[in-house]
Amino acid sequence: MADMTANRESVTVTTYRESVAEGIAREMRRDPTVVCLGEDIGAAEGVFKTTVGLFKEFGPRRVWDTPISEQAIVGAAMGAAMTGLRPVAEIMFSDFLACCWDYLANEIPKVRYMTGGQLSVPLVVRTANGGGLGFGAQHSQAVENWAFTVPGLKVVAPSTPADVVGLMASAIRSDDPVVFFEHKGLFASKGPAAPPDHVVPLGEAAVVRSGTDVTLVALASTVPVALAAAEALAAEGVSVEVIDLRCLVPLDMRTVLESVQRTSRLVIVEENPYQGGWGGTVASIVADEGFELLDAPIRRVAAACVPLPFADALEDQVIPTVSTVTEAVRRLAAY
Amino acid sequence: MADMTANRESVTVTTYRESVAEGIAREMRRDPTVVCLGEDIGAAEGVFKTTVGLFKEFGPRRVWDTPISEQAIVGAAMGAAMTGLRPVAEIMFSDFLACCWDYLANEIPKVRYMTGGQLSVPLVVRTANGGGLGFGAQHSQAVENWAFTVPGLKVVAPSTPADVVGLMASAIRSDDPVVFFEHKGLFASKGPAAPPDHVVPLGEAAVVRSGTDVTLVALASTVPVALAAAEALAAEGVSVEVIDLRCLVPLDMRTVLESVQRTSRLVIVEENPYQGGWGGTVASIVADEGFELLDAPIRRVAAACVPLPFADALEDQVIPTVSTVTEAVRRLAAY
Amino acid sequence: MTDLIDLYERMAIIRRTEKAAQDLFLAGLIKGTTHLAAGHEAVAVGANDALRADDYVFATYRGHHHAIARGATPEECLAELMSKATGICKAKGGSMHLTKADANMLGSYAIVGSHLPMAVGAAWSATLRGTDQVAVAFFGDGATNIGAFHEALNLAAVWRLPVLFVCENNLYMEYTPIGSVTAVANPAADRAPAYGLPAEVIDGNDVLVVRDAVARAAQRARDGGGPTVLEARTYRHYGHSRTDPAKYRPEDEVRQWLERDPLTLARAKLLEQGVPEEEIAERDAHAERVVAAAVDAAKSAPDADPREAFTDVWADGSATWRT
Amino acid sequence: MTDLIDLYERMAIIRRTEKAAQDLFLAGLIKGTTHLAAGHEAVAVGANDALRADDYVFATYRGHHHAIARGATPEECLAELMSKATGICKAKGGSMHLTKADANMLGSYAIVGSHLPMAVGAAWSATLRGTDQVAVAFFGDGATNIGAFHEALNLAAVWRLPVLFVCENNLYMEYTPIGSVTAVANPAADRAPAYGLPAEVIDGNDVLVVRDAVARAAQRARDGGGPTVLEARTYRHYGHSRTDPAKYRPEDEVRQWLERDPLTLARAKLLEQGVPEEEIAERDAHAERVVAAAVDAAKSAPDADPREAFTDVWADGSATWRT
Ligand SMILES: Cc1ncc(C[n+]2csc(CCOP(=O)(O)OP(=O)(O)O)c2C)c(N)n1
Ligand SMILES: Cc1ncc(C[n+]2csc(CCOP(=O)(O)OP(=O)(O)O)c2C)c(N)n1
Ligand SMILES: [Mg+2]
Ligand SMILES: [Mg+2]
Repeated sequence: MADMTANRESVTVTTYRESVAEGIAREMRRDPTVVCLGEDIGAAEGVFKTTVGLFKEFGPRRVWDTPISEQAIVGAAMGAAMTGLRPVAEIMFSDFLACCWDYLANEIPKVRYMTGGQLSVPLVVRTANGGGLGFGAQHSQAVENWAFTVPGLKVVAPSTPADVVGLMASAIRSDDPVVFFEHKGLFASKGPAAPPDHVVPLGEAAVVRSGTDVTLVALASTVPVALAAAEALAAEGVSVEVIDLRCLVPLDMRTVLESVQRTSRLVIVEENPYQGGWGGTVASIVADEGFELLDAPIRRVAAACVPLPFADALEDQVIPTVSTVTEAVRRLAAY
Repeated sequence: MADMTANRESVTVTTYRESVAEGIAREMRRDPTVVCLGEDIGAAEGVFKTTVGLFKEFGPRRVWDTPISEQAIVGAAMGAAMTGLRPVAEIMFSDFLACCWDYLANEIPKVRYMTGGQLSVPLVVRTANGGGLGFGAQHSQAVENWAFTVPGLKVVAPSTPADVVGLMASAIRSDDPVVFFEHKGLFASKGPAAPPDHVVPLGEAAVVRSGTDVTLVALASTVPVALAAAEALAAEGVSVEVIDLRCLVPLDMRTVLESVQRTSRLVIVEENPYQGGWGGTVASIVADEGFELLDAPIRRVAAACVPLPFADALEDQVIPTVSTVTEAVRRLAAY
Repeated sequence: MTDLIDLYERMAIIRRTEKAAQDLFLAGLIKGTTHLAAGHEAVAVGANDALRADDYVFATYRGHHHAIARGATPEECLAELMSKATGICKAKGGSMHLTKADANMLGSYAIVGSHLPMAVGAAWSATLRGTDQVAVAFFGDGATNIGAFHEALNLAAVWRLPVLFVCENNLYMEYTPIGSVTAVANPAADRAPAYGLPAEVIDGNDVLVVRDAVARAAQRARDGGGPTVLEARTYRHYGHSRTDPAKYRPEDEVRQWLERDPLTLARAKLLEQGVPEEEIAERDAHAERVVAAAVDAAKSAPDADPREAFTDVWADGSATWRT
Repeated sequence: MTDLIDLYERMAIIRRTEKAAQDLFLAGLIKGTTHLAAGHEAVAVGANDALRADDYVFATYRGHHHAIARGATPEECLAELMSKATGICKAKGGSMHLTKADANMLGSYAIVGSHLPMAVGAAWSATLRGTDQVAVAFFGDGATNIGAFHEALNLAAVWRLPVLFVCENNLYMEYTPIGSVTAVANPAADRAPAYGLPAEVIDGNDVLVVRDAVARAAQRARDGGGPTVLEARTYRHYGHSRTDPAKYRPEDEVRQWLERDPLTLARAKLLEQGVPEEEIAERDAHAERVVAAAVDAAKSAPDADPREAFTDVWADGSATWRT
């Protein structure tokens, strides 16, 4: 009973990548109306191998390979969602959301509202998001903010394998449309596997490290960056609380504001360019509702406002790193 | 000489709508490489009558009617811009930018960068933006924020007839791509006509009313709303400074910060939904760089986070009005 | 199969609803915009009569006729246009988004072409659920030049889905003749071979012709024969939208098409069939009464409740996006 | 018109550049991804030989062959892939975006189909400027199912522009056989009639066949005859990208296509023409030397300057977005 080591070892470790397929598979097992569609997701098991095993287990009536037709993929998913299915559509790289943006911006999020509640669109659009892999300007963007500008979409961006499974469960079960951002840079990362029936509700941020001096708000790929920075700063005597937002919509501002109440200092870490980033919205809410809690300026560490360059050495200049985050927090703690 | 009345009368008054066509025509006259394309812009002179006279004056080799093919319109404009023309492409309603979003998000703003500076794309994409006319969820959005999330686009949104002409001149002459938002709700509004050779540089905000108590930052349709609120508040003894940003990129934060230095209080008025709005970015910069200037929370008066409803009575609930802005400023002034 | 006289009556009701909408718009009682379908009635009524109640219909911003053909009442449609609480979409949609989900009329979409992939998805869903429902997308000639058209037809063909693509070719995209912006003469039908699909150009003003063509295509779809493209030639009686006087259309063309008014054609056939004039007149009078009553009811209905602005974003009815 | 032996040499240089890229990738000297065009050389080299220096070329992420055919050196291409300061795009583009603007090779685009409308625009621009330049878009079979393809072909046809749509049909979109996701047998050529355009399916591995077909199409375009669709059947020798072993392709198919390697075909024709083996071998050796030197030069070139991350956003060279 007291053998902690044994207990610790019994926690299975898995990858973020495998958790995507696992999360989808669990829902496909429990609900026959869940179907998948996308480019090369079937026999080929996905270019990122995030649909491994699905075609084999569920066959061609549940897992559909499509042409290169992003509008047809998401548009068909919408039509299917209105008529009794729960489609999970893959858009291979999140940059390609631009090729079916009409569905994400104008159709899916609005149809319930503009029909006075007559129609529901319970679907998930999953997509590989973000940079850090040297894929260049058109295959590396963190585009959660495109979705964040559009009321009516739930926006999910997990940072750990277990959260991938737990949030996928909530996303697929949701009667609201969900855009599910899987981070390319995290696919190979490891963590404890999700327990059976693991469900993480949409809209609940996680305090992934407690601290008292500065609150660090992060999302997806910036969570491990923030945690590494926090670790480095702990050695310097700066106590950093790290919040993993997990979702942009619903946005869990309560957790952020409660943390700022404790720390009085806020740094937001975004992978996306500073201009138009979600951190602006978070900052503006804190600068309004949390103004009196603040003892220092709010800082945003975001990507430079440039397209993403190919070369690693250049990409590193653009996207926040552990050292830029550490430095920003250090300076703010000293304010 | 001292007859001010006569002077005042000699200022020609024109509409925002007419100024669009006037602004384009002036540039077409001075530069033969400026060409227009879009749906129903030629003989029909545009569904908003913003291209009146162009087809007649410049003929079918300069003003081109297109099929309903937003991708082809903007994509062709891009190809033409790379090869010696200065195309001015119309996307009829800004909501339809979603149908060619790949070009605005992934192609046009990135091609110079990703080719190491080999290619230039001097084009303007003009579009009728915004709500207030009862056009419903798919024809009423203020979508500047979509463009604002993408580095590499200049983003212009004028509020007066003279600015339309002056900013159009800069936009068309710019060697950088510009998205030019013409506000549907302002088309019928009137103001002094632009003088000859009127050019307003991109990225210079205008202080359109001076004040000492509160800074009100506005854009396009929210500028007259802000001015009306300022007028109402003046009667109550609250002195409001109103800044018309005119552009989101380049973003003139210097003017905003200088104003906040004087007033110590900031309210931002956006037509778009609160989530993901440009006001978040403005607020976050002020909450960082202008933190010590602030004597009160930063407030954003933005649209509710819902799709736009059809009925006027509902739309009025969603979009900021003079009374909601007045109330927000009044409360902040009393903070 | 419904008697022609009943189809006639339905068309007459749509026609009068459109006339009422125009009058109410000009009287300032309808805000925003309208895209009237007067002239297109035979497409909606003929097609609907060939479909089953459980089939799916998707329409455009010019969709009043499809909503009414599927069973929406003129009253709930006009109430919607007049921003009334009793509007079919609670006055949140307006003219461009009439929807009657409980009759499987799954919406009117105002981004040209956007609903074609949706119809493909509904057909896919029907197949996966093992029903033999079909899905129908109605769209304009102008929609054939947008990317979504291409993607939808290819996917539907590859997956051999039970979906009908019905083009209402009224010769114009807004103010521009479709021929001047389209590379082929029949914008929908001439594209069908690019997807290996069968196509037919039909008289969209003859309600029986439309019904027959749709019935055949629907049967083929139910039998697993895949999609069909139908191009129904028709003409709108009003301008493109609102107060457009449609001056860009040659007088001769307008005259010729008005002579082929779907109601006129149906009436002629009825007389041919020996239906007495009085019976037709009675149907016209009935349509008149229905729509007059609808106008009255819509006028006296309560205005939309401003609080409705903040409902129906999410499945739980709320609009809450943050804590 | 260039001698076949010279075309052969160009193809040989491309082939070896691709081989070098693969080796460098496997050695960890190239980051990100690559999409090699080995097997497609005849399309690029044949087409380029039929075009003028002032014509415009647009390519995809699988575009090394087009860059080199247009005059980019293997060295500047490999340097780009290796993140070197001497890279053709200053290491800001990478493999997917090779561009040689001063040779009117106006870029490689990584969003499938996106460059087709751009080529239409370049052709439109040529017409408006009164030149007789043509624009060519090269794209894959998979690109024929995306909306931009449809919009581009229709607009080009309606405006009768001097643009060539050249499909490199290598039978696969990534890992999926094109036939399983496309409604017609020849994904590009069978769609041309939907735009009233002429089309031809050609042997994309025979450099002379490609040259002839492109020459004819370019001449028609210059003469005001409008666009042409060419579908060049070819095959890629490597997997889709990076380390894809392309296991999804039947062995037999691979073998048959490797026998039809464009270099093998050209070599056979040269021998037929009486060109001595030694001369061909000398060309091979030359190609070998050029690419080996390119690899060496690229390897020893300075790394990309991190400060370059903040240039080339705006025309003034800066990245300044706010005051
Ligand atoms: C993507 C998109 N582009 C442009 C428009 C503006 N628009 C609305 S209706 C219309 C013409 C449509 O013509 P057609 O498809 O023939 O239908 P019709 O109106 O004739 O019934 C246009 C261009 C739109 N709603 N959506
Ligand atoms: C819009 C878009 N969707 C998907 C992709 C991912 N993708 C890259 S290449 C490719 C296959 C393209 O096949 P094809 O057009 O035949 O060209 P090939 O790679 O065979 O040369 C896909 C699906 C993309 N880059 N862009
Ligand atoms: Mg039409
Ligand atoms: Mg291919």
